[in-house]
Amino acid sequence: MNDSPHDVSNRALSNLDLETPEKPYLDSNELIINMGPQHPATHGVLRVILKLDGEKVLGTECVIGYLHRGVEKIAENRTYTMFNPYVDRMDYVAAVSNGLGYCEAVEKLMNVEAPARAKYIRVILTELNRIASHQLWLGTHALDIGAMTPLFYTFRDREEILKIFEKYCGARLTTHAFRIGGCQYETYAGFEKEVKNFLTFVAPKIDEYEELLTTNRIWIERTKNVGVISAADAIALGVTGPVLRASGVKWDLRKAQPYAAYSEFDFDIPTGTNGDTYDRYLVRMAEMRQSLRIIEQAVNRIPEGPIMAKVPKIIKPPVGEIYHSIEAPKGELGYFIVSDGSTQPYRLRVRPPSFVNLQALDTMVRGLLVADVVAVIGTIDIVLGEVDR
Amino acid sequence: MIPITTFHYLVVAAALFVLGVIGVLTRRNVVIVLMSIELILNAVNLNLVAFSRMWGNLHGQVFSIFVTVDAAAEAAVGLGILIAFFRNKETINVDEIDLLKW
Amino acid sequence: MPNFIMSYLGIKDAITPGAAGSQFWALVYVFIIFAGVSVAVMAMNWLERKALAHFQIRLGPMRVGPHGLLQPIADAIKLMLKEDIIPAEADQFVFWVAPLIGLLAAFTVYTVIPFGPSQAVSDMNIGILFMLGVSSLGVLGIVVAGWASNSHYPLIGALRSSAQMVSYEVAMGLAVVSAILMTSLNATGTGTLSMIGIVQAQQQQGVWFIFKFFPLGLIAFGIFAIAMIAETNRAPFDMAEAESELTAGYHTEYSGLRWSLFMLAEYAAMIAVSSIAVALWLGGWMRPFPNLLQGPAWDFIFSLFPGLTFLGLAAIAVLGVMRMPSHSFFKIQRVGLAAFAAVLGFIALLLLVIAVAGRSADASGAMSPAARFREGIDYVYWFVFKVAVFMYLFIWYRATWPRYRFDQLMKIGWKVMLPISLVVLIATAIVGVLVS
Amino acid sequence: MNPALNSGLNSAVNSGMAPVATPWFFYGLAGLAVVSGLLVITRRNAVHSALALIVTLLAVTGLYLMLYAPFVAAVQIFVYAGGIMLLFLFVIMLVNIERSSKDRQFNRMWPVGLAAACALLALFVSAFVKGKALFPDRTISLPESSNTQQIAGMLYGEAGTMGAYTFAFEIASLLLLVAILGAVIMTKKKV
Repeated sequence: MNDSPHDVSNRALSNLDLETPEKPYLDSNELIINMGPQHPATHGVLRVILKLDGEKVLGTECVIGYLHRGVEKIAENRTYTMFNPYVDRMDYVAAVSNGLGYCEAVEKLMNVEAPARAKYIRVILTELNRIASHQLWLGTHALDIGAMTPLFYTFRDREEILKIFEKYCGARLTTHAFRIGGCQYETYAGFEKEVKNFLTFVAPKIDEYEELLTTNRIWIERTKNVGVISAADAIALGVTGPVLRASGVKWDLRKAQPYAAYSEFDFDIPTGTNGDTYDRYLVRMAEMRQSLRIIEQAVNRIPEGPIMAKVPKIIKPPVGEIYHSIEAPKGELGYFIVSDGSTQPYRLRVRPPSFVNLQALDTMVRGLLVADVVAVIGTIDIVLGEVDR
Repeated sequence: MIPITTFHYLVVAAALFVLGVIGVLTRRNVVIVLMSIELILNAVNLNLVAFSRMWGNLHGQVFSIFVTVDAAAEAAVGLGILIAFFRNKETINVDEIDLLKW
Repeated sequence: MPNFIMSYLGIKDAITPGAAGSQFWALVYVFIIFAGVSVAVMAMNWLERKALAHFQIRLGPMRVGPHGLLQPIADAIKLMLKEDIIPAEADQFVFWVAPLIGLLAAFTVYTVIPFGPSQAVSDMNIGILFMLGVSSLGVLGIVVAGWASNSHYPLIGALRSSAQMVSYEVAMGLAVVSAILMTSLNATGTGTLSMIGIVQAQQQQGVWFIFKFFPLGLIAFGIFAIAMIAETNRAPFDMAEAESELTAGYHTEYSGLRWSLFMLAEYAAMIAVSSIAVALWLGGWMRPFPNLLQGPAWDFIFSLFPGLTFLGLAAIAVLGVMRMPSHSFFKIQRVGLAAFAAVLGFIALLLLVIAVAGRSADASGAMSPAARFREGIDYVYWFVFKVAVFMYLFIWYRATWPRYRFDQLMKIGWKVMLPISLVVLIATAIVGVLVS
Repeated sequence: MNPALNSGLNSAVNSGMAPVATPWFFYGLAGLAVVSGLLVITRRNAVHSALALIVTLLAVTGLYLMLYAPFVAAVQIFVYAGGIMLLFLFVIMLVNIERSSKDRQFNRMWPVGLAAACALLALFVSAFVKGKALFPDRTISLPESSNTQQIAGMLYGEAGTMGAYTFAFEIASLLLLVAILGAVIMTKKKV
């Protein structure tokens, strides 16, 4: 089979031991199969090389980079302001979060602080975006496991969020909502009312998703004890976000290192116990409800005042370096910026949650079946734009 | 047109039987040898059913059902042996199965 | 002239053309059924897309014809015109022949499906065995297709499919046997394997087998209803073509006409297994409550149902016409839908006329041709209606449930369904002995 | 075999019943069976052989139907074509046949085997030629409609009595059980 196009044995792949001579495939022999980059369940262009024994997964190897655009390198040749829209293109389903992290990082570097009103707007939009991201995750994850219908329900409701974004800043997906030092736009007339309407609209919808899935026997069988990762393993692998919290670690940067206005709100950190796919599902569903709580508080208490801090037209942060991270929907999104005092970053490094969480894939799927690989890829909630940058 | 008699069926059965015997005696591939055995058993079945019709009782048909049961058992065990063998020797050729141990 | 026609009609008065040795009528029936099934598959294709869309708060096909009514035709044309790609590494001949195996198996089954006591191609006395056996041949097409593609995903799909079929056939067969056992609980004490005989046994015993020995019949039916989803590779048991895992399973490498043959076979097989379920447990062609609501009056009321169904469909179409936007852009669609409604209404009218005409002959006692015709329509209508309910359920399952994992599927087959079906079989036998 | 059944059979000597199938059907089916039987033993690729064998089995099924043995025909489709052949295909897919189909197809002793088979054929021919009188040119049509019931009577017995083959039937089921166990144990990786 050496001349077959599926042969990958010429690649030096570390943990798969692909160098062993190919044997005819009986159950004692391994089957090497390429999942992706063109595959319906790899959420874009992830390529997973699976080493199978029958249908049992003996090992995986992720091949990434099909969507690499050199975002970090681009940052070195753009001014701080010019680079701001680029971060939206990383995790494009949670563009607002990306923008928040970047703006706050640069603000920290420049030692300015956004005004209170801007912070509240940021929180509202970011939490809305978290709900949108989780909704998209839920739809695609359920689709991967074979439930087609939730996808359309979640997309219907995500649409309302995107409408709010569109009204606020004119864009739906890659919003570029925030600026360094605050927000560019004041909220439009009726913003608060619409957000409140959305809150009352979406709360029963989340119940609706849960009705479809949470007690569904097949859903439980497909997700319980699938892709289990222990708290220790998760921490060792640097996993963050809902995946970590589902393993029972109560770690949320919104509480641990409050940024924006998060210290002023009252919300819980939902955690799981088993660290399996079902717990991750429950954690994310609970997170959507917590986000609603945060938004409600923020909308009710939103202060009046300016929305932009005093920031010079040409941003020239002092020499130094900064690491700032926020709790993006998928986990810890960190920006490490080295400034040499010029208008452009000397070096900018992103710590994308998807990329780090993807490391856990191998740990999670070893010994499971092919169908579980799909479920686990879905449950990690990766966005390839962010993995590859 | 001559009517079809028992004899006609016997000729067909004999032809299938001989084909099966040729397959068993000459082919190397175990799977095909097993399939040839199925051919032989089918030829026997055809004979039994034809005789059953000739004598007007059902003993032949009942017997052919027993033969079918036997064929199923034979296929299961034969293919089981084949898989076990293939796992150890990685060959499915009859003439390479010439050791009594592995 | 009418006598000439009647002489043909008379042949299949009480017996199927196949059993009567009437090759002409058998052929006519084969053509009718072949055309009917093909049309049913197309309708099913449209219905699945529309119903699934409405489950999922979408509209589904709306552009090709009013409410996408011509979509299946457009799809068929598209698929036929597509290039028929055979991968270079594939086994050409086997790749070519595989879809035909599945199609042949799916369509052969229809020779014994009893649409009525004489409305079947043939009345084999091994009907149900024949049906199960031939429908199990369909998996050969899938397996061979997966192998011939010479690619990993199809191969895994084929292996899954064959293992799945083998395991679910066991439970399915045992459930069927328990229904066959029930047929022997009549005066003569001999059961039957003939599909028509099984329905007639239900008629004689005055009960659909789903309600016989409650809950034994119901459990056996439930097992069959689950196994038949697995047999036809439908959600939530669509392991063999699990889209998110195996891209498209065994037909990953297929395209164009050959792929559409697989689809045709799949839908035809769905209708076929639903027919088995209807014939074995749901009283086949019998209308509801044939014993309780007896008499010419009830007969007449129930004979109006086919006409009323079409009338209802016509009304829905008319409603669609009225709800359509009045913009001139929709003019063609409006006219088309109105014409469709008119056709449906005409059919409804025809059926109602037949129902009324058939009734008038009832009084004399002898069956007039119109009465006979009306009766035939009733049989076919109720059979098709019950099958259609199953078809809708197939869509509903697909919209509602996630997909099982392969090992869970096998576990359910062997560890849950098989023991239950064995227990039901034994219990049915014991109860049957005790009763008789 | 109980006498009542026997007399019932003998009274049903074929007379006047229109043959459903013509001799052409027989020749067609027989030709199909033999030709695809030939393909079974000559094809290089085991999957092709298996497909040819399926055709043979279906053709033989047709012959059974012509012999008024519908139950045997159904068993043939159900067990052989649906079950055993699926098993064969399954195994062929598991063992990699890419290599074996490029190998030599016949063993070194093939002339001997062929000669033996030819001898067998000669034996058959001589038996048929000399003993043609043994096969009287008669066909007794069995009542097709009660075929299944009668086979059931012979296998299970009727009305409380043991059938002629009840014991053998139970033994056969035991044989199947042993075969299943044997196959499972042999194919298990670790016993």
